[in-house]
Formats: sequence, C-alpha cells, structure tokens
Amino acid sequence: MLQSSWLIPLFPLLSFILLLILRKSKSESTAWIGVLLTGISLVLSVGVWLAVWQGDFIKVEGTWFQIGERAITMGYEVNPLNALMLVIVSLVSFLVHLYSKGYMHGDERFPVFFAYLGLFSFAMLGLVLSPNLLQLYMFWELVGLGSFLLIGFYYFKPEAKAAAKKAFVMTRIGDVGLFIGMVLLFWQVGSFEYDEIFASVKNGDISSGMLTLTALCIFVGAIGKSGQLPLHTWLPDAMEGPTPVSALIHAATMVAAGVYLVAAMYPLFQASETALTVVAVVGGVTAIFAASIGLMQKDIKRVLAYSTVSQLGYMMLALGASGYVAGIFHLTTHAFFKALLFLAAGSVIHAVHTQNIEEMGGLWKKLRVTGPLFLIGALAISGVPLLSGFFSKDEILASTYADGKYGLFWLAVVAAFMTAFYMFRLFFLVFTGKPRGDQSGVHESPGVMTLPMIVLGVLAVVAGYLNTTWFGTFLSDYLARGPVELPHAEHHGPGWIPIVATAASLLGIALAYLIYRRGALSRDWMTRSLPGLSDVIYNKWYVDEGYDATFVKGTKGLSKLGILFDKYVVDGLVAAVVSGVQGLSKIGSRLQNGQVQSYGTFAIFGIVILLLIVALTGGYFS
Amino acid sequence: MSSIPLAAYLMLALILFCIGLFGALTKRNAVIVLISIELMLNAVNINLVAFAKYSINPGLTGQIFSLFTITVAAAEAAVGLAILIALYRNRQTVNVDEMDTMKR
Amino acid sequence: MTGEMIAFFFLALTAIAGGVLLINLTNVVHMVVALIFTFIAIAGIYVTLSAEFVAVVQVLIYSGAITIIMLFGIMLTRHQEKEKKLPRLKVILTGLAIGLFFLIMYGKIKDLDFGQQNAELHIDNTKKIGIELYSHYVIPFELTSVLLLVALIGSIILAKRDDDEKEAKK
Amino acid sequence: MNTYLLSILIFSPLLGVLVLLFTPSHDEKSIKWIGILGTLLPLGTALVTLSAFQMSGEGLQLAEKFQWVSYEVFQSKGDVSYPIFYEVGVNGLSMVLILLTSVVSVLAAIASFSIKKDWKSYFILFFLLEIGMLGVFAAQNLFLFFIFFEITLIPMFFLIGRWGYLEKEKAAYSFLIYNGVGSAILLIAFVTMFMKTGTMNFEQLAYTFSLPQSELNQLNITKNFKMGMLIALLVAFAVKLPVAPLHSWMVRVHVQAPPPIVMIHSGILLKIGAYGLIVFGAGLFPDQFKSLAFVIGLFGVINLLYGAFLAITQRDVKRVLAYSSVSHMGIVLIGLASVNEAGMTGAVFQVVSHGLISALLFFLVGVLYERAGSSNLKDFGGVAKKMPIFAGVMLAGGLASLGLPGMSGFISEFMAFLGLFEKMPVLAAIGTLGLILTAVYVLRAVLAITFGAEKELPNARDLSSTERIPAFILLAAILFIGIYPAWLSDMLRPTLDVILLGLGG
Repeated sequence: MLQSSWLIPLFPLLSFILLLILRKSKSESTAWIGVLLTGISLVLSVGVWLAVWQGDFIKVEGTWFQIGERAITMGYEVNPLNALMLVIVSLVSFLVHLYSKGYMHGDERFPVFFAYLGLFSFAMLGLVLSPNLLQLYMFWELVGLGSFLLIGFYYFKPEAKAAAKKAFVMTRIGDVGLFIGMVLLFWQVGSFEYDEIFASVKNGDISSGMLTLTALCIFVGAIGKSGQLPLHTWLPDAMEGPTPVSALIHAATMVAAGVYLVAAMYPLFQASETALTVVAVVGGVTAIFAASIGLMQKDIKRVLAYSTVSQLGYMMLALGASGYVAGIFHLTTHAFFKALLFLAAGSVIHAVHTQNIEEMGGLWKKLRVTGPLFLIGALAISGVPLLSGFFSKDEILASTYADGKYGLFWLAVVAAFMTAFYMFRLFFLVFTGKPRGDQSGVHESPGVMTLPMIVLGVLAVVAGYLNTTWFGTFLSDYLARGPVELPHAEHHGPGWIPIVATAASLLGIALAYLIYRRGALSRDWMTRSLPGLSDVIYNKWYVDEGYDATFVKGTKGLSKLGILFDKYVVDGLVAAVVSGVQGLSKIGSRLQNGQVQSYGTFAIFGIVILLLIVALTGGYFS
Repeated sequence: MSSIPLAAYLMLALILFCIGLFGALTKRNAVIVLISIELMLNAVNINLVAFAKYSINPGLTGQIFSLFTITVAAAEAAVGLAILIALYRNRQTVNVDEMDTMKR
Repeated sequence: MTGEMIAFFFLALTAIAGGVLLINLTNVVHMVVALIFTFIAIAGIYVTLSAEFVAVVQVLIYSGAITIIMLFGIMLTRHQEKEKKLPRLKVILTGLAIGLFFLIMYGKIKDLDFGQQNAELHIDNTKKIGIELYSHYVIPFELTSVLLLVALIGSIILAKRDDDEKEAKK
Repeated sequence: MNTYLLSILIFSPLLGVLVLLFTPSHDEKSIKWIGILGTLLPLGTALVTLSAFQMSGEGLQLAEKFQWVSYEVFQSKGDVSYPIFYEVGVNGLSMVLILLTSVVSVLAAIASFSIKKDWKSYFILFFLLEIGMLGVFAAQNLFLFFIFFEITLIPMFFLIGRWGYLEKEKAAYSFLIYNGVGSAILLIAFVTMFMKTGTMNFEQLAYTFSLPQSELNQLNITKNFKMGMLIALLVAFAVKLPVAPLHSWMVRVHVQAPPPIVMIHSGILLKIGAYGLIVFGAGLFPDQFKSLAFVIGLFGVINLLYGAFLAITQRDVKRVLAYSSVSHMGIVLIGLASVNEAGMTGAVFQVVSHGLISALLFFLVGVLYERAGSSNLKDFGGVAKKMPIFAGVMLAGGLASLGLPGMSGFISEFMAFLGLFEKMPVLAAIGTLGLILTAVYVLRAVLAITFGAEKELPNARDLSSTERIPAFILLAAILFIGIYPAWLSDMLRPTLDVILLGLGG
C-alpha cells in the first residue's frame, strides 16, 4: 500500500490533463472524470493512512539533478502527520468535486473548472508527500498557482482578476520568506531533507541565531499561505472564486498548508524559543484580530473567510504554545466544519443568488437540509460541547495556558466568544426572521451538493472524538509515532478551562440570539456606542488601505521614479554623449570649407606636429 | 673639392621650400599658387642634386631624378594652367578662396 | 673665402631675394618676374654642384618655358592688379606653422655632413647622364615621354573651348 | 563526417541563402518555406552534433583546427611568426547554446510568417545572423569569436532598421552604436591579450594566465593588467547582456524590432553576453573574477530590482517584457557572482530558460500585435474569451517567467539564489525582493491582457495551427527543463567543473 502512495497525487494530475484536453466539451459528465480520479486518490489515501496507523512508514527518494557533488533529490515520504493530511485533503477534494458537479451546473467552462481543481489537488497532495523542503517549496508554489487560477476562474470579473493577482502576490511575499529560510538552512545543513535538517538541529550544528532566523523565515512562508497577520488580506478577497473553491482551498487545505509547514518543521521551531513565541503571538493576535473583523461583515463568504483566518490563528497559537497535537487536531476538525460551512454557504448562495446577508433571512424552512447542516457547522466552530470544535479548541486553550502564555490565553478566549457571536449572527440573519430579499424560486440544492455536506456534517460532529480525555487520545498517540518528538507530554490544564471556553461560546451565541433573533438589543448598539471603533472594524482595520497607501503606492512611486531616472539620467547621459559628439563633428565639418589652401594649412599643422614628436622623442630609428 | 658644406645647400633648399609653401598656402591668385609650387619643386631639386654630390654612395642618380622632376613639373604646370583657364572660363575668377566646389 | 663660396652666397641670396619678392610684391606680373631671378640663381647653384646639364635644363624649362606659360596664364585671365590679402590671422597661423617646420628641419640638417664628396661628377657630366638615361633609366625615361604626351593632350582638351559652348555663344 | 561536422553546422544556413538567391523575390510563399526549411537544416545538424557529443566527456569535442592567417613580426631577437587558426569546437556549455540557437531560429523563422515585405532579403539576413550566432558559440579563439560576434551585428542592424515598427531606425542605430562601442572595447582587449601572450586560443590563454606570477612577469603580465583586461571584458559584455545603466538600447530594440527578431535577440543574442562573461571572465581570469564577485553580484541585484521596478508601471507590454529581460539578466549576474557550482549552473540555466521564455512571450506579443495593431495594455482586456489557447499559453509563459516550479525559470532562479546565499546572504536577501516584484509585473501585464472585462479587438482569432507550433514547442521545452533539469545540468557539469576548478571553488 505504502509503495503506491506516490500515485495519490498523480490521479488528480491525470484529471487535470484529461480535462484540459476535453476543455471544449459541453457535456457536464466530464465532471465524473475528476470525481472518479480524486475518488481513487481518496481510497489510496485512506489505505495509506490505515497502513500508517499500523505503524508503517516509508521514504523513497531519487536524485533529481546534481549541483556539483550535491544531489538534489525528489521522492515521497509517508509519516503519521502527512498521512493524516493526505486523508483530509483527498477527502475534502473528493467531496468538493462532487459538490461542484451541482454547483457549477451550467457554467460555460465547466471542464476547465474541474481541471483546475485537479491541478490544485495534485499540488496539495504532492506538497503533503514531499520528503524535503525544496520539493515542498515547489508544490507550495504550485498550490498557489491552483489557488490563483481558481480565484480568477471568473476571469471577466475585474474583482476576481484583482483578487487572484493579490492572492498570488501576497502569498509570494510569504514564499520568498520560505525560500530564504530554505536556502539558508541548506547552507547550514547541506541538504533539504527533513531528516538531515532535524538531525543537525538536534546535534546543535546550527548556531541559535541562525536557527531562529531560519525558523522565522520559514514562518513567514506560513504566514503568507495561512493568511496570518500581516499578510492576511488576500484571503477574504479570495472569496471572489466559486464557493466550492473557497471550501477546498481557502478553508480546508491550502491555507492549512502553513500550519502543516510549521508542524512539519516543528523540531526546528522547538529549538528556538523566540521562534515559537513569535508563532504563538502572531497566531493569537491574528485570531482575535480577524474575529473582530468578522463581527461586522455583510458578505456571507467574507464572514467565513475572516473566521478561517481567525481559526488558522488558533492553530498557529497552539503550535507556538507547544501544543503540537492541539494544532493538528484543530486543523483536522476545522477542515471538516469549515468546509461544511462553506459548502452550506455555497448552497445558500446557489439558492438565493446573493452573498449579502442583509438580503437573506428566513431560509430555514426553504433549505431543509442546508439549514441544519449549517447549524451543526456553526455549533462546531463555536465550540459548543460534544461537537468537534469544542475538543480541539479546548486543547488549544489548555496548551496555551500550560505553556504560561496567559495573555494569549485570554485573547483566545475572547476570540472564542467573538467566533460564537459572529457565527450565530450569520446563522440568525440567514436562516431566521423574515425574508429580506426576493426569494422566489429558492429551492434546496440537488443531491450531489447535499451529499458531501452531509458527510462533512457527520465528520464535523465526530471528528472531535479522535482525541479526547474521555475516550482516549488516539490522535496524539498516532502522531507520537512520527518523526517529530512531541513536546512535553500532553498537558491538561486546570479543569476550569473547558468551562470558561464553553461559557464564552454560549455567551456569544446568547448575545447573537438576543440581538438578531429577539431584537432585545438594538442591532446597531455597538455602532452607536462606539462609532469610531466600529467604523475601524467595519473597514477591516484599514489594513488594505494602509497597504495601498504604503507598499502599493510606494512601489508604484519607486517605479515611476525609476522610469524618470531611466528617461532623464540614463538616457540623458547618452544624449549628453551624443550631443558632445555632434558638437565635435560640427566643429570638424566647419573646417571642411572646400578651400584647398585651408586643407593644406591643416596638413602642414599635422606634419609639424608629427615632426615635433619625432624630433622630441628621437623617432623610431634612434 | 668644393669647400661649401652640404648643410648650406640644404639650408637654401629649406628656405626656398618654406617660401614656396607659404606662397602656396596664402596667395589668392591661382597662378601664383602654381608658381609657388614650382618653387617648392625647385627646392626639392636642389636637395636631389646636392645629395648627388655629397653622399655616401655618390652617383648620377640625384641629377637624373631632378631631370625627371623638372619634366613632371613642366607637365604639371601645363595641366594646371589648362585647368585654371577652364575654370576661369566657367567662374570668371582665378581667386583660390572662391574655388570651394569641394564643399558641395 | 674662395671664389666658389662667394659665387654660392651671391646665387643663394639672389634666389632667396626672388622668393621674398614673390611673397611681398603686389603686382602679379612682377611676382612672376621676380621668380625668374630665383630660377636662374638656382641654375647657378646647380653649376656649383657640378650639375651643368641640370643647370641648363633648369634655365630652359623654368626660366624659359614655365615662366612664360605662367605669364600667358596671367594674361589670359582677368584679375585685379593688386593682390588682395587673406585674413591676417590665417596668414600668421600659416606662417607660424611653417616657421616651426623650418626650425625643426633646421635643427636636424644644420650639422648634416656625410664627409664625402663626389669629385668626378663634373667630368663628362652630360655624356654620363645621357648614357645612364638610355641604359639604366630607359623605362622611366620612356614613361616620362608618355606622361608629357598625356599632359599635352590633356591640357589642350581642358583649355579648349567646348564646341557646344561656342555654339551657345553664337 | 565528424571531422567537419561543426563547420558544416555553422555554415549550413548558407545553403538557405544560396537557394534564396535563385528564388524570385515576389514569390512570398516559397521564400517563407525556404526560410523555415533553411533553419531546419542547422537544427538537424545540431541534433546530429548532439548525438556525436559525449555528454560526460570533458574538454573540447569535435574540434577542428586549420592555420588561417600568419604574419611575421620583426623583433630584435629575430622574426617571430604569429599564426592565427580557424579553430572550432564544442563543450557542454556551447553545445547547449548551439542547440538553443538552432531551436529558437526555427521557431523565429516560423514566426516570420507575419513579415510583410521584402521576404527575400529578410531571410538572407536572417540566415547570416544564424551563422554568426552559431559561430560565436563554436569559436575557440578570440579572433574567430570576434569575427562571428561582429557578423551578428550587421544583419541585426538591418533587420531592426528595415522591418521594425515606427521608430525602427532610431532603435537600429542605438543598437549598432552601443554594440559597436562594446565590440571596440572587446577588440582592444583581445588584441592586447594576443600581443602579450602570442596566442588566441581559449585554452592556451587560460593556461598562460594561470601560470605563476614569476613566469607571467617575463611576459610582462602583471596582476593589474589582468584586472584591467577583466574589467574591459566585463564592460564589453555588460553592454551586450545588458547591465543596468547600459540597457536603454535593448529596451528600444525590444520595442521596435519585429517580433521574430526580438525572439532571436532576447533569446540568443543577449546570451552571448552571458556566454562571454562565463568563458572570458570566469574562464580566463578566475582570481580577478573572484575578487570582483561582489561588484558583479551587486550589479546583478541592481539589474534585477531596477528592471523589475521599471516593468511595474510600463504601459506597453513590449516594454514590460523588455524590462523583464533586464531584470532576468540580473539573475545571470547573480549566479555568476556566487562563483560556485550552484550559482554558475543557475546562471547557465537562466540563460537557456530566459531564451525560451522570452522567445515564447515575444512570439505571443507579436501575435497580439498582428491581431490588434497595438501593444498598449490599455487596449486589451478579457482576451481569454475569444482566444482561450492564446491566453492559456500567455499565462503559462508569464508564470514561467516569474519562476513557477515545474518550469525552467524556477530552476535557474533557485540555483542562482542558492549560490549567492552561500557567499553573500544579505545581498541575496535583498535580491529576493525581485522575485516578488517579478510576480507583480508579470501578473499585471498578463492579466491586463487576458483577464478582466472584454474589450473589442478587431481581429480576435485564437492561435492558428502554424502559430501553435512554436508556442507549444517552446512551452514543452520550458516544462521539460523545469521537470527534468538533470539533462541540462549533466551536460553542463564537465564544462563548469573546469571553470570552477580555475576559480578554486
């Protein structure tokens, strides 16, 4: 089973190639090619996962090319961490393929969409299977390409074009960080292999300053991909893509790649206390920052997008606070419930053809399947007990507390409260109350769309039992078999932590209920009481505007300056030389007055000068 | 044996050459310019003849060469004058500084 | 001071005086006449250099033929009697260059002496030249005749009025 | 057969010239076909050469050597004769570049279908240009190198000046003048080296210059002399490459020359600069090259960033690509400056990769210009709707240009930076800013054309089947090198090893 794990990414690649060839086909059954091929990948992934669960690992590598004596290798590796990722990715990918069959119905470029999905799945699976940093980096960029293509799928929309460009460039900034970190590590270790890097970290071959530097550089890559502060702005904009794409890429898989990267390189981070602290702080701040923006957004997908950013912040916080298992655990559960939420949101959008929550309302009765599933997702993400989110979030809080990062702990609690609030604000506004828009012709989505949602709904409920103090810590036992040495045995904070977390989320739900269902509190009480703050939050803390004013304008300004420099200094110098030569030649041509006597005079001058030289130097013969 | 040193002849030739050159470059009348050139040729001839007498390998070569030079000078004078007359017929002038067709 | 020396100085002075007059006279005809003195003086110089034949040729060609041609040339072309002077600056510059040239050459030749003389040059000078011309130098000599012929025809054609021109004038 | 293989290869385009001379000049169709067939001949010969070439073989292969010119010099010791040979040969590096030349030439000839006038003289000049390019890479002595180097200039001048766009004459003159100055410096350097050493052969020169200083003193070669020679060579090739302050001619040429010629120019001619830097700079004066490495690296980073910054706000897609060439040539310099295996390999990879990528992109721009009569970004939008294949290839080319893994651009960027990070990490870190900027300007230009609201194009046809051939071949080559770089790196390694041995790295 494990030997054939290299096949897993190839099936989606095949799907990409086949569908690209069939791109002109009008038949929507082309989707089945994609579904089938990712289905095979899923089956294989599950098989691999089961094998790993039994304790088999594999690492196969071959030389890709050589630089001098150093061989750059390519291959594949299966360990507990990436086997888990394989399953998550191929599962979500498979479900999204299925869902898209319904969602993309009637689109002109139907096969192309599935081709892009295939490309993305290929890249993501390849990323997960990579045994070394370089290969990871390559797939890392290809994943970005897939994301770029899918965000820009509606290429004729200027917003989609801008969003695709922004996503690519912003993640590229992070990628460059990863690139620098990777190359620096290479010159320290002499290899891109994880094993060798970890070995030299362990042996203390790398100075601590260099360790911190490389870890931080690599973390910059994770920041870019996972939409952490300050490179988060592309992720909400990425919602311009079709909704299944948002579920696949911008909720469950690609954005989690940053978390995966930090987890995969965990020994490096562990070796540097500073790096871990930075990870934790960035994660914690992002969690609350994005959650605060989520409170005020009006676009259903944007709310979910900020929620994703916030949840990814949680994962980073966990990893930074030595909660390795907690981070991975949350990654897993989040993949399920966030994908579910996005697919449900897609189903809503599919039904009402708008993304503005102000124009929805009262959809509970019309969307009999979507509604409850959305509720499950919302409950799960809010951390209501017994659903998956509760367990993973609890573990994150516990590990943060145990790591002594109390400030971040309370930030996380507040973020949990906010999460619950905005999720239920969304729920109540969309599904309850009176319809606020035109809802004629609203109907439930077809079976190909609801089926994946149901699967995810089930998983969103049960995934939490992978790792609980009550039934057993399967996940942490499983991950402990991997190459990464788990930090100090899973800490279980004081017993009051779950209670605080539950209280925070219930409080959030209650507040949302009071405001948006009951109307007990005026909806705009916050806007009225704190106009300045709410304005800032509504405008996403003006981060985009800030970037625009500084980096974008700055770059453009520099560019304009460069053009002026090019025009006036570089070309000016050339022009100066040219006019100098022209002036000289003008003088020369004035001497050509056509009079033989003048020419003779010049000739005499020339002879005299030559003779002078000969007379003074003694000439050739003397 | 002559008592006059070689340098004396060479000096005379040099002076005449310089006078001829000056005349050729500064006179405006084309005829005078031609004649100045003849003077320069004459100065050269003096050199040739002088070297025929005062030299390491004495012989008649210098004198014979001066004869050739004189012949060529005569031919040159004839052709030069012919050109001059043709030019005069076209331009009604023999002033050298008005002859600047080379410029165009 | 030998008589030879006296003769040389006299001839040299005449030649230079002729040249200086050429530069300084204003009348064109006078200039040419001044130059006749120079040419004849140069012929004398040739004699002191034991080149009797060349001296005779010099008198014949220069003092005779060329000067006469030049005089004809002057008379055939209308010109201002008074030679107009060129811009002073140009004259000075040219003079300066030539002066410099003179000085350099002077420095180089003033002490030149090979210490040998050809004492037998004057014996049968004309005969020896004749023998040489018809033996060793026969090809250049014949070429000279071609050159003269070409020059003759060339000058005639150049100086001849074009027939078309004549008709046009009529 | 193999004895004269290289000479046959170099002069094989002459056959095309010969046939063209007997073709009536109004017969457009057969001239164009002869043009394509005529470039196929060198390609075929190049492939034969490749098969005769031993991949792992060290040193020169398929060498030919005949005495050509000889002259004696009068010296006090007696007459010394200086023979000049006709000598050609290939090593891994030149083999790669010869292949690149022959492939790009064929594709440019196919792209020349869009040429509108004077096909006959166009293709004759085109063939002469190809002879020059092939010869430059095969030449094994300075004299021959210089002659072929000059042969490329003259046809290029006419090709730009006669078949270009609006300001073609100006572009042609600035091309000629800049390159003329470069050649003059080159000539002076070559002659000086010849004077001092009495040989023009690359290997002998390298051997002579590597002698210990005590022996060099007898030849009157000092350290300063070597440094001076190196700087002269660097300046000469910097004009060709071009390096930042000397780039304006290249931008002008890229904007004004006809697209097939720009394919050749940016695909191959610019690479002569890089080739020269490697063979003459690093190959002949390794110690001095090493001491100048920082300056070269600095110029590389300046080139990279300067080109990128200027490309960001250009309005004409051709100018964007021109500045992107400036920027990408910076990566070549960065690779060279790192003076290690990774960097050197990266530089050569970048040479090949940029050759393919820029050929592809300029080809597409040519197609676009033919359709719309404009290359201003403002005039385009949503081209993907009417021309999906075009848009796809364009996007792929753009992504290759910004260094997407799986395409050749990534390998070269990666290796060049890998090299530089070992020697000058800070400079390299500043240089990585260029990677971000590259993404910005490439996406801006490509997306402005293909994405967005559709704008009216008078003549929007997708790529025709003749146009698809070059586009797909180039794309396939880009992907091939990107996925299987070992093919290229194995071929290059023996050659680069020799150079690196001299550099002591």
